[in-house]
Amino acid sequence: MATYTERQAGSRLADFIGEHAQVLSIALFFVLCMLFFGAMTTTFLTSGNLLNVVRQAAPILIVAVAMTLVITTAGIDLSVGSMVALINALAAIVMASGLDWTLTLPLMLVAGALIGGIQGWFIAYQGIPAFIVTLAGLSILRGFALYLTEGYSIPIRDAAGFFWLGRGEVLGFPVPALIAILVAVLGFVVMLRTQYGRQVIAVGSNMEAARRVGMPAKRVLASVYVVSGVASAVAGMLIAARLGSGSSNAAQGFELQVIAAVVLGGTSLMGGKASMLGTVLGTMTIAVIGNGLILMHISPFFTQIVTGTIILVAIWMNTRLFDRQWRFGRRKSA
Amino acid sequence: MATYTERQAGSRLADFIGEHAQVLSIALFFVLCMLFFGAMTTTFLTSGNLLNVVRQAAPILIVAVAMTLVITTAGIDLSVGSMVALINALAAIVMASGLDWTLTLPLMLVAGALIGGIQGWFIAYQGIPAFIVTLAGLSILRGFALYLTEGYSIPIRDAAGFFWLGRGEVLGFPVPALIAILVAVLGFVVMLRTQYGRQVIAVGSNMEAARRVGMPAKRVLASVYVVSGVASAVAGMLIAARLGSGSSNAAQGFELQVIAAVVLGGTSLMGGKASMLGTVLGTMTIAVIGNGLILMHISPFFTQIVTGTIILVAIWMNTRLFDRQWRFGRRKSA
Amino acid sequence: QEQKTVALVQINQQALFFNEMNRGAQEAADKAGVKLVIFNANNDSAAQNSAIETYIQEGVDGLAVVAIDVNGIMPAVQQAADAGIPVVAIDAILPEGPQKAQIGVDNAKAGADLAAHYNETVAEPSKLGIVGALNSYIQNVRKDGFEQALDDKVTVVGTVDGQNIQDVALGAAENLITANPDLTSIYATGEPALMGAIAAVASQGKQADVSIFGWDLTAQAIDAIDEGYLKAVIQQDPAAMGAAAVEALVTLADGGEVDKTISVPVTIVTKENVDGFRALFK
Amino acid sequence: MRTAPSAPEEERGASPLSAAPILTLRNIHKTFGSHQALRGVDLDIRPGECLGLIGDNAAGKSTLSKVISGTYIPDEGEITMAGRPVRFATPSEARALNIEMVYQDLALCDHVDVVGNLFLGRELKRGPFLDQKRMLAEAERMLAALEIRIPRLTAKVEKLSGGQRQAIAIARAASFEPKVLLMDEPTSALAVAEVEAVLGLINRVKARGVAVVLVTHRMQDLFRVCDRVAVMYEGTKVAERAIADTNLQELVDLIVGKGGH
Amino acid sequence: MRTAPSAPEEERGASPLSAAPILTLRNIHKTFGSHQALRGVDLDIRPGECLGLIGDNAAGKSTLSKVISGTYIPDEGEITMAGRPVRFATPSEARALNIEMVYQDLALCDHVDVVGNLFLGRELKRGPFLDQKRMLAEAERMLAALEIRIPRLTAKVEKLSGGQRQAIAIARAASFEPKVLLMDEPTSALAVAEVEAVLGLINRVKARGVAVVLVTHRMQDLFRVCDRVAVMYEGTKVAERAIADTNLQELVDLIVGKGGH
Ligand SMILES: Nc1ncnc2c1ncn2[C@@H]1O[C@H](COP(=O)(O)OP(=O)(O)OP(=O)(O)O)[C@@H](O)[C@H]1O
Ligand SMILES: Nc1ncnc2c1ncn2[C@@H]1O[C@H](COP(=O)(O)OP(=O)(O)OP(=O)(O)O)[C@@H](O)[C@H]1O
Ligand SMILES: [Mg+2]
Ligand SMILES: [Mg+2]
Repeated sequence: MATYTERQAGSRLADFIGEHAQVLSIALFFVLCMLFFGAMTTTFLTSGNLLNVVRQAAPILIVAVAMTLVITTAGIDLSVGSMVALINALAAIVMASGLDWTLTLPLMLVAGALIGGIQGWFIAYQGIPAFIVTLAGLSILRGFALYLTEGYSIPIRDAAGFFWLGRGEVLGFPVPALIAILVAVLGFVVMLRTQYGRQVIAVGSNMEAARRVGMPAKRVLASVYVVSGVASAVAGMLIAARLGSGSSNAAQGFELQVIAAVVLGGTSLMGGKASMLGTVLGTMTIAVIGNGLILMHISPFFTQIVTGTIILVAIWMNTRLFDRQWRFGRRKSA
Repeated sequence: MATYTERQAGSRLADFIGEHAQVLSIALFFVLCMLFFGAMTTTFLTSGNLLNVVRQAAPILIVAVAMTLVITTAGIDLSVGSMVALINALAAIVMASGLDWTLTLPLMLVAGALIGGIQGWFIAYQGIPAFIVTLAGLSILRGFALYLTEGYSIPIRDAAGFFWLGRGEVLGFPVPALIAILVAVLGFVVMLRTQYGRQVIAVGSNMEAARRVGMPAKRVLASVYVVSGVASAVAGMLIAARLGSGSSNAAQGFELQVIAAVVLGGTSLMGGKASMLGTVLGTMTIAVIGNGLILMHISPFFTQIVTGTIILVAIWMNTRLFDRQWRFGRRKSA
Repeated sequence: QEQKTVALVQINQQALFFNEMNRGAQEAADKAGVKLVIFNANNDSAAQNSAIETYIQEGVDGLAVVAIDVNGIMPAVQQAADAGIPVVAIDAILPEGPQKAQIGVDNAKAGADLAAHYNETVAEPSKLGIVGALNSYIQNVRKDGFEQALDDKVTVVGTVDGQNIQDVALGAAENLITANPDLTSIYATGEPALMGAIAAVASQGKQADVSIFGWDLTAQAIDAIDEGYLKAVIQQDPAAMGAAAVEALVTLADGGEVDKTISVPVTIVTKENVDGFRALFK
Repeated sequence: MRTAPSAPEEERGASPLSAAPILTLRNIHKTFGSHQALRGVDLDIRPGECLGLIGDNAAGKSTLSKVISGTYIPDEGEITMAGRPVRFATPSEARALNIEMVYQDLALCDHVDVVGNLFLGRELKRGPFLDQKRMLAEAERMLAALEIRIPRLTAKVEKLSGGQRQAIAIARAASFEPKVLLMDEPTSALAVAEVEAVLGLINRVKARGVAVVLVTHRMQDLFRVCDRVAVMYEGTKVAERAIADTNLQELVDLIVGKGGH
Repeated sequence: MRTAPSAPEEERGASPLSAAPILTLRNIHKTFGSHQALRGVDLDIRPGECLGLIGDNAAGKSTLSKVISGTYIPDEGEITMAGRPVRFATPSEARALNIEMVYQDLALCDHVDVVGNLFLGRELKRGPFLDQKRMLAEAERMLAALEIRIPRLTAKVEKLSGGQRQAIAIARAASFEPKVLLMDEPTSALAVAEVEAVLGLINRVKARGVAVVLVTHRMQDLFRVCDRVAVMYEGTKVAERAIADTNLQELVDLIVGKGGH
């Protein structure tokens, strides 16, 4: 009876799969989507089309990377779409009034940081729920954009360098996609390898514990909204550069797309759990679905239905197929 | 040194204020808004205008009561706006095809319950985050509404009883407002006085604890989405009755208004903390602001900005003025 | 020989106007024996550009666009032109560019025409409120065109934003009416705004005091004309626009030429001529 | 503390008649991901008897008790209750068979008041409504037995001290006529007098024929209330002793695997 | 358990020289809403000494320790550190002065792994990046002293057993050269061997001149490590005893207010 044996060490594979279930699942789903659309249409897998997809996904991806930080702190930023629209309009107005684009660019980034900072201040230092602050932001920022443009779209002229940001190519690869990849890599490194990333996770996991161990919890919390403000500014300018105009109508429903991409990637809305790689895959999945459905000539009455259903199925797969207690390796010792 | 004295019992006033801080604060804000608009415009406090406000607020209030349950379980229902549009369109189509309104009414309620139930099933039994399920629902349901109406707005004719629901009056009081008040009272009683309300709070506070004490936690979780489905159906029909038509573009952005109202009333997005009275006051505050700004002839380009700002200020007041550790009554015993 | 494909990039499908346009385009496509694909951008301007880029990759034979952002669409139009795909614009007027034709209504002018009708029919001094959709470029043009052509016995008391959503427009219109008890008329710049205005006047029992002018017929609008408080509605012919666009694209794809501007006339529908439109909304 | 005398028989409550087990567990396995929390555990639980469950940290004591209370579903193994095989898919099924548990993490709803937590899942009703007056009165009675001071029973439990919270969890499990009462370190946060009260409570319910399983690290308590002790080590049960046949030192040695068996 | 012998002096670590207090608290008040958690407490904490803080549940022990660690800001009262008045607005200010605390609720980040929790707020860096290799190595060293078995240091702490989690919180507070070490019921979830290890740890840090405050309900432990004991009752300090001058029974009586003082 009294035989003292130690537990066997767990299978590394099981641990690995258990910890990366969400990313594996969305990766699988992404590959399935690619194969499906590749098989159904001849255009989908052409390099022209694929480059198109990454160019189109770039603004979403950039904001999604920042949103991953925000959601990791158990927050949310509903104002990103309005912020994109405001910066988009503002950039066009500023350039129309004669400021050079090289100056406009940093100015807009500062504006984004500032607006994000104000929202972050309310959330972190005044303790108002992020949902509400950014919901108010959604309304206020779009309102400002509307007010500035009076509903008209403002053309951007004679700014070849600026347009290059939205439409140019480097060795055949679209510039916005390059910027997005850069941002994603940066996000990945920051989240996994730096103290700041660790602080963001700690604040999202247990704000009070983070405070007690001496982390600048409120500062960290506020900072993620600055990051998302800056990211929205970048996205807003990329869209302006791509469309060659600024309009208060830009990026309608953008916030929901971004959040869907992040959650699809496995970042938890409850905070503390982030997956940058998942965010990238989630964003690309949504972009691929949008593109694929157009190529398949689905009736536009159905696209909303189909898109919603596919996202639901993807998440469902996430939860059902992988996120359970798999048992691997050795059978019972009997 | 060793004097054993008991702590004095705390002041009841302090306990009361501490526990109802949020409701008191939003009540105060509501009164301030009323006084302000009353002073600034002559029309605002006329009975005609006030009845107008309650009539307009009725659909939001009905859904907000249900949303209070949903948010109390730490969930969210983003699909209510699309659901309102779908039911709105469906009701018109069904009536246009000849079904009597007395049959249409229960049919729509069942449809709402069913759709809510499907979403609830995904959330409770499949463990998919409510945000994602209802975000997919938002897209899918609006898609169905579009598909069914093909963009036409479908007139409702010859259904005097149905129109009475949206436009009628009882002793000079609008019928939709009466329905909304009824729903709010019901919500209040259910939440505070019944076992179901207790279960909703428990599930939102600690789902695992609720499960362990033998509550049907998943069933309760799913049920709140059924409730919000039914409430959306009621709201959808009230809107159809008011407009005399059904259209897929009804209730855009409705979900955000509803959620803002609920959170403004003090229900916590983290779950476990509900305030029905707060929800009613929050809804009315938002309705009053919308009405008052128009009466004050604020430029429409400003309304979004002003509305957002006011909501932010209201919540800020909520958090700063009341939600802190007030000390009342006796000074220290020195 | 392979069947030709033409694409129509649409704004949204929540208004009858766009769906009628789609229907007209589809009928014309069927008649011409070409395949028509339609993209619904759901009010997202960037999505329109993405769709055009995708269609370019696919190599469609012609593109028709109803632009959300008239300036923003131009890079995509340019790209299509560079790829040798003919583009025609419907409704929203694009700036100078490589598009082959502009099809539709001059919204500013039609707004002005309605204002002229207003000036004529409403003799005594009047107080006018506007129910608009500030997020719609086209409706802003209609609003400005109308306002500028009003004569000075009309006082514009204010504009409210219906956000292109019926129930929002209804609430806004109701508030407009209560805010201005002496309001005599309402101008609604689009279909949801008009629906909201009609329901608001009905629910406030103001049929006798307030008369409505607006855009886009619906069944309710015809009822309101019959009841007398809806005075005049600009009825466009979106189906004809869609059809004209497809026909132009087919001509262009076959190497033909089309006019730079193809205008589709509007009708101001009043009690006198409403009978001709009843059949549309049965 | 080196040698504590085993308390005299009468203080431990009724002496156990070697009754038939009310619950038997055979070959229970539970694996989390790659971690084998339980690796084949057999256990008998008898009515009117208190079984001590001890073991090093992470030995699997909590996991085993949660298997019994239906919180975890075992991967393998059989549970029989009064001779009939049972399988709990949810804790409510176990609770329906009068198996109650005090969880190590307490399982309280922070936003619900003290009364509400005591009656969680078993609310008293009058017609369709909650009978809050009666619940309040009963709650006072339930807590009185535990000598705990809670000034306001309508306060949310969120803000209570660690010991107060634990007392609420104990009162909840003990008050509804359990047949099997599982207590996972119920006294860890309690002060001396309160611990005494809980031990007294255990002896009282034992006398009523309840089967008690007590998980604890406080060795001296075992000798006050337990009749048998089972020792766990790395997911297995390595020893079982009648309390009369053992002493503190032997138990301590058994826990760390120094006992020469 | 009725009478435990007070352990011999040398086992308790270095005997306290009546050094000047490193921390003094005077007339500390703290009220939550309408509830007076602390009603004027004076306390001296001396380097190289272990002060036991005992009292009934809800007496205010945790609240008092949190005041010292900067987690709560007192409503009234003064704190001086090494003679200079201090006022902690946040825990980080206290931590900067080398005041460390083991919280009763542990204050761990569930989603962060064991290593990450040990270095929370004090991450080791190499250039701009986290030095995960060095942290892992250090973490093993930190935990070794506590005799706790944690199979995988890169596992999230969420799923660990109660005792494992507590050990992590202790290791975190003790490892960074504290001058004042506050421990709020650090051994409540630990098994026998681990408790011994913690007591050993306390004696070691005391010998290095650290001031230790130990909140506990395990009376017998007091006699193993403490030099003085302060007794709290309903938000006040009612007694203070040198450990040599008291015994277990007196302390128990003091806690519940039966001591005839
Ligand atoms: N839900 C879970 N997921 C993964 N691992 C778990 C889970 N619950 C427990 N474990 C692991 O199973 C082992 C046994 O844990 P358990 O909580 O049963 O220990 P215990 O004997 O109660 O310890 P303690 O005395 O510290 O409370 C531990 O190694 C723990 O990490
Ligand atoms: N954040 C808070 N808000 C309101 N009341 C609180 C708060 N923290 C503690 N209290 C109250 O203050 C009193 C003292 O609590 P404290 O946690 O200090 O007790 P304790 O002596 O540590 O008890 P235990 O031994 O049970 O841990 C309790 O009555 C508790 O309800
Ligand atoms: Mg345990
Ligand atoms: Mg405590």
